[in-house]
Amino acid sequence: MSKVAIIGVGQSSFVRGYAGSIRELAFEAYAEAMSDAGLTNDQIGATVVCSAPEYDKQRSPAGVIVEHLGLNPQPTFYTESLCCSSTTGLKLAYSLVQSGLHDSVMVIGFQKMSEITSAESQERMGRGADIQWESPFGTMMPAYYAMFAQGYLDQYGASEEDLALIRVKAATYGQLNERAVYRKPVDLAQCLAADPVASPLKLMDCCANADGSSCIIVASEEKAKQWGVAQPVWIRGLGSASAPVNLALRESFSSFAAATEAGRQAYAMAGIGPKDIDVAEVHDCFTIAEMLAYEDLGFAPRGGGPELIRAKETYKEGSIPVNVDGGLLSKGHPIGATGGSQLRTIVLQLRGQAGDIQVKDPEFGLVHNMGGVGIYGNVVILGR
Amino acid sequence: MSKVAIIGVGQSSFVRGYAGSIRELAFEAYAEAMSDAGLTNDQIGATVVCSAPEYDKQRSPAGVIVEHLGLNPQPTFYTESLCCSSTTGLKLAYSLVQSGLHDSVMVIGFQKMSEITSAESQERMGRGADIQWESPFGTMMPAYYAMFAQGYLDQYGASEEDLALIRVKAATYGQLNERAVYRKPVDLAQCLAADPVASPLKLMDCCANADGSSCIIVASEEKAKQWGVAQPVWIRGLGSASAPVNLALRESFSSFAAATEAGRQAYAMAGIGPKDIDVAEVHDCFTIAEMLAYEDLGFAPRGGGPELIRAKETYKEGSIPVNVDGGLLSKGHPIGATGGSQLRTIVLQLRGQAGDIQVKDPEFGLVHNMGGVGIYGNVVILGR
Amino acid sequence: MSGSKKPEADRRFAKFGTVSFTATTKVNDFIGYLEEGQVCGTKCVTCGSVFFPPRAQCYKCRDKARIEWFQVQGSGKLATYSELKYAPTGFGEDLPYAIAVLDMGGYKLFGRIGDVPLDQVRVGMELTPVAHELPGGQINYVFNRC
Amino acid sequence: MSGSKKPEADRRFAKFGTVSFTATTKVNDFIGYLEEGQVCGTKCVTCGSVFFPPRAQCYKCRDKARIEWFQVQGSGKLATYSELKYAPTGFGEDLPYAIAVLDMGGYKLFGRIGDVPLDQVRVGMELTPVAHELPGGQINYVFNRC
Ligand SMILES: [Zn+2]
Ligand SMILES: [Zn+2]
Repeated sequence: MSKVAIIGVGQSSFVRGYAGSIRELAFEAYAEAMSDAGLTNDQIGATVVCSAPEYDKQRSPAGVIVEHLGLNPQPTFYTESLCCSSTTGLKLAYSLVQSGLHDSVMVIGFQKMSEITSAESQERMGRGADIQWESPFGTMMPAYYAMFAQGYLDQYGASEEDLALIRVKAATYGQLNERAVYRKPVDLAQCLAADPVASPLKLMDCCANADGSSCIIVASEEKAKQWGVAQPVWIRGLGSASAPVNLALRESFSSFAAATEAGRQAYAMAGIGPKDIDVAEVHDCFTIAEMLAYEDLGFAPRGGGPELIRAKETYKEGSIPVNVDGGLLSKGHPIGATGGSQLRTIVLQLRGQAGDIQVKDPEFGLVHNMGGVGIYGNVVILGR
Repeated sequence: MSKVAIIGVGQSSFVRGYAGSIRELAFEAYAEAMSDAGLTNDQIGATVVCSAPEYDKQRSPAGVIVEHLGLNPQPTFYTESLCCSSTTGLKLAYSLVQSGLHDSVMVIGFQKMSEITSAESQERMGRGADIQWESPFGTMMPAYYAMFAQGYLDQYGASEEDLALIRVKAATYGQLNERAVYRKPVDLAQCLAADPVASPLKLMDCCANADGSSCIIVASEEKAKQWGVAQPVWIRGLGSASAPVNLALRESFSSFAAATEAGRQAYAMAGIGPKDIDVAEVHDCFTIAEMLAYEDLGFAPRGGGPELIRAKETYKEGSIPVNVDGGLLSKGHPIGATGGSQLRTIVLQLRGQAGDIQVKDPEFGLVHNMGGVGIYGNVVILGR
Repeated sequence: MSGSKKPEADRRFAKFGTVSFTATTKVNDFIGYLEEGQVCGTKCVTCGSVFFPPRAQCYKCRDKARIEWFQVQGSGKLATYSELKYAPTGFGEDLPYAIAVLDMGGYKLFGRIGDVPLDQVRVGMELTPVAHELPGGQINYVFNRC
Repeated sequence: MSGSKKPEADRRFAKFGTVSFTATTKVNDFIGYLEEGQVCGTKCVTCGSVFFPPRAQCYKCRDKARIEWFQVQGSGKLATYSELKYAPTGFGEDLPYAIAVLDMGGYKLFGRIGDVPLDQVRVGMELTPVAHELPGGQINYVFNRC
């Protein structure tokens, strides 16, 4: 089977209240990725546009975005899987190339959460759960993740301090990331003293909303060579899985089955294991989410996550650096753009272009991106 | 290159005000397609869920639907391209199979337009255009298609009666379709005397909203054989294209560039031409849309569409039977389900299972499905 | 058990919860039973599957399914919970409250903690699901001490 | 031409049309010009592309783009139109009205018919785009007789 490469990456700054429209926001990531890849529009065979649509006034946003980017008449495929929309987009892009339908595909992720009012946003958040059987009880995203935090702490005797250590690490690297929305230092005492949001999670356990865009360009091996791409990064493993929306139908409240299954698939396709991963981006919308990822991905055994962060093994100098770009906790979480931002970080790492946060000579990198509260799970393994 | 088959098809009745939730509506098409294919859930590798999301209260509907259908932990890919979402889903399903990522993929299309109030629906319709540069002028879908009707009639000297003939044909066959929402006979006088909606289109030129679901199961050639599928229908050609949303950026108001380009791609992939098509389903959300399709697909030369319908060549006994299941004009148009319903009709025709509307011994069938006012165009060619 | 079904105009589900988001479903009888004080799930007699939340359709049996209602009885173990300090739109008056999952053995319920003071809630405690009337004619179920 | 730009709080686009659906854009100066009676598009000086509707970004030149405003002048030919008998929410008071596309040669405008009686509108007729004040401080442009 021939290989599929990532040949260009781009990302806007992640900000509060972007002063432009969604098409203008998408342009920022597009422009960077196109320059990175050294392409012109006629070399793009199709686009996959990714977002969570309820944050836009614009219906069917793919249309206005590809119009603005000059990407007509190429077909566009819009996809949504909540917070992991753009890694879902990557899998679709891979399949469109690997199937022979298109030589190259651009994955555009974006979210302008400030497009709607904060009250409208709150209302939509309530409808992210099962609207028939969960939302009527008054649910919200932090409380869902908090139920996994409660389940996890209870099962393994871990502490709120263990979760806080993850935020401290995120802030360590967020300070270095010029495109992050939150760049202040954060210490342990500050995390533990923060206002409660949904027990046991506090303000510092939660990432911020942000507006942002990301862009990833993939191409066939043949085109990557033909176009003289200097440092193609190869898609080595792809895994994705789903779990029931309603928590009443879940088996565990201390792990995500969809992440575990997606990881298993991605490792199998790549023919490697967790120990082969040199750098990872995991979905840390809340501190507990990163803790679960350590174990779901096999970086630590079940219950071993707290020891991993206490020993600083997921810092840049550790055995498995995780979210050394600051993670969603620092960067912010513009839903549709998030997965693409994670992919970009790993691509830059594998190319040796990650600057201050460059890990030493990585061969394999991993992206773990979740939609909803473990409803959708995507794991991507990239290699040089 | 190995082939990809459609091995199961299903559709709910298309109705006004479905008395159930979206997950229950989706179940109806799912159950029929699964029985048709003779499969159990463990044989489904992934799902593609298709709809226009602004008609639901439920965010990220794929999650609750696959939960209800028992299709966890398989991955699910949600896609939207307005009224052609489920043929976009078919192309993605083809690529997921052809790429080797999945052996079989289920495409579930649905729309429950009655989920929201009529006022809410109206408001959303206004946001289907370019919300920055078009919607503020007070746009709506019939008026957009009416602008193409005006452009077409003016360019070719065709008449409103020519358009009405298309509705009369639709009603001829809609009476035979037990799953159609509109089953009354319609004559020419009735069409011409109908209340104006947006000049030159009148009430009878427009399809009705409806709630409905569709389901298409695709599989690799290998699996289709291994599972003993009696009459696989093969995906022979796939074409898709986009056009600018804003009409200010279109070249023509008497054709759809995205449909023409999608048709060209599909014919090229299948290695056949318009004359080889034995039966077609085209996107007739308005009578003018079917007229444009005749020409965009090459069934008639430019300006030759009126002659085709006047001569009844698109009736069941004609040279190129089009929409002999009643089309959207009779069936109704549950946005996300529409393309899947068209595909089902062609699959039944190619299997010889189309009953009253069976055309004689068809070898190739075509589906033409458009999103928005020519924004997205998909053409699919199926063969025995 | 059985219940009346009015496909055209049955919007009973609009009564479910502090704020209801959807009204039309084939399991509206759930509300009928809840109003009689019963928290009910469904089972498929054909294959033995037990459904909570209740379903009117069975993906294992499809057109061969035979769906019946059953009453949730006895107590379960609290699997997890969270106490909210902020609430989504429309739920502000309910604060403070906790959402939770109760494990009944063969199935689980997603719902709210009822009469347990929030500082006494513990994972693993035994609770019982009971129908609970809300202001404005709304209704849900909560998990109370046995 | 140039215009002031206030990235943080510039919501001028909320004034565009009978009902505006989006307020934040990098081409808010369009509204400033419209209020001065000018219908303006943009062009990219680097590659010569002309944009109507106006754009602040050029996909051909990306970071090398140099965008300037220009005033739409003269008349164009009516490419197509439709008279609405029903209107979307918020536009009912405007009925009857017609939406239309005007072809200016190098570019087109999507907008509304202005001072032409609707029964006299014909494809191919010459019309001129002009700024048009609406009730409530809103503004758009319409196509008037030359
Ligand atoms: Zn059963
Ligand atoms: Zn330029």
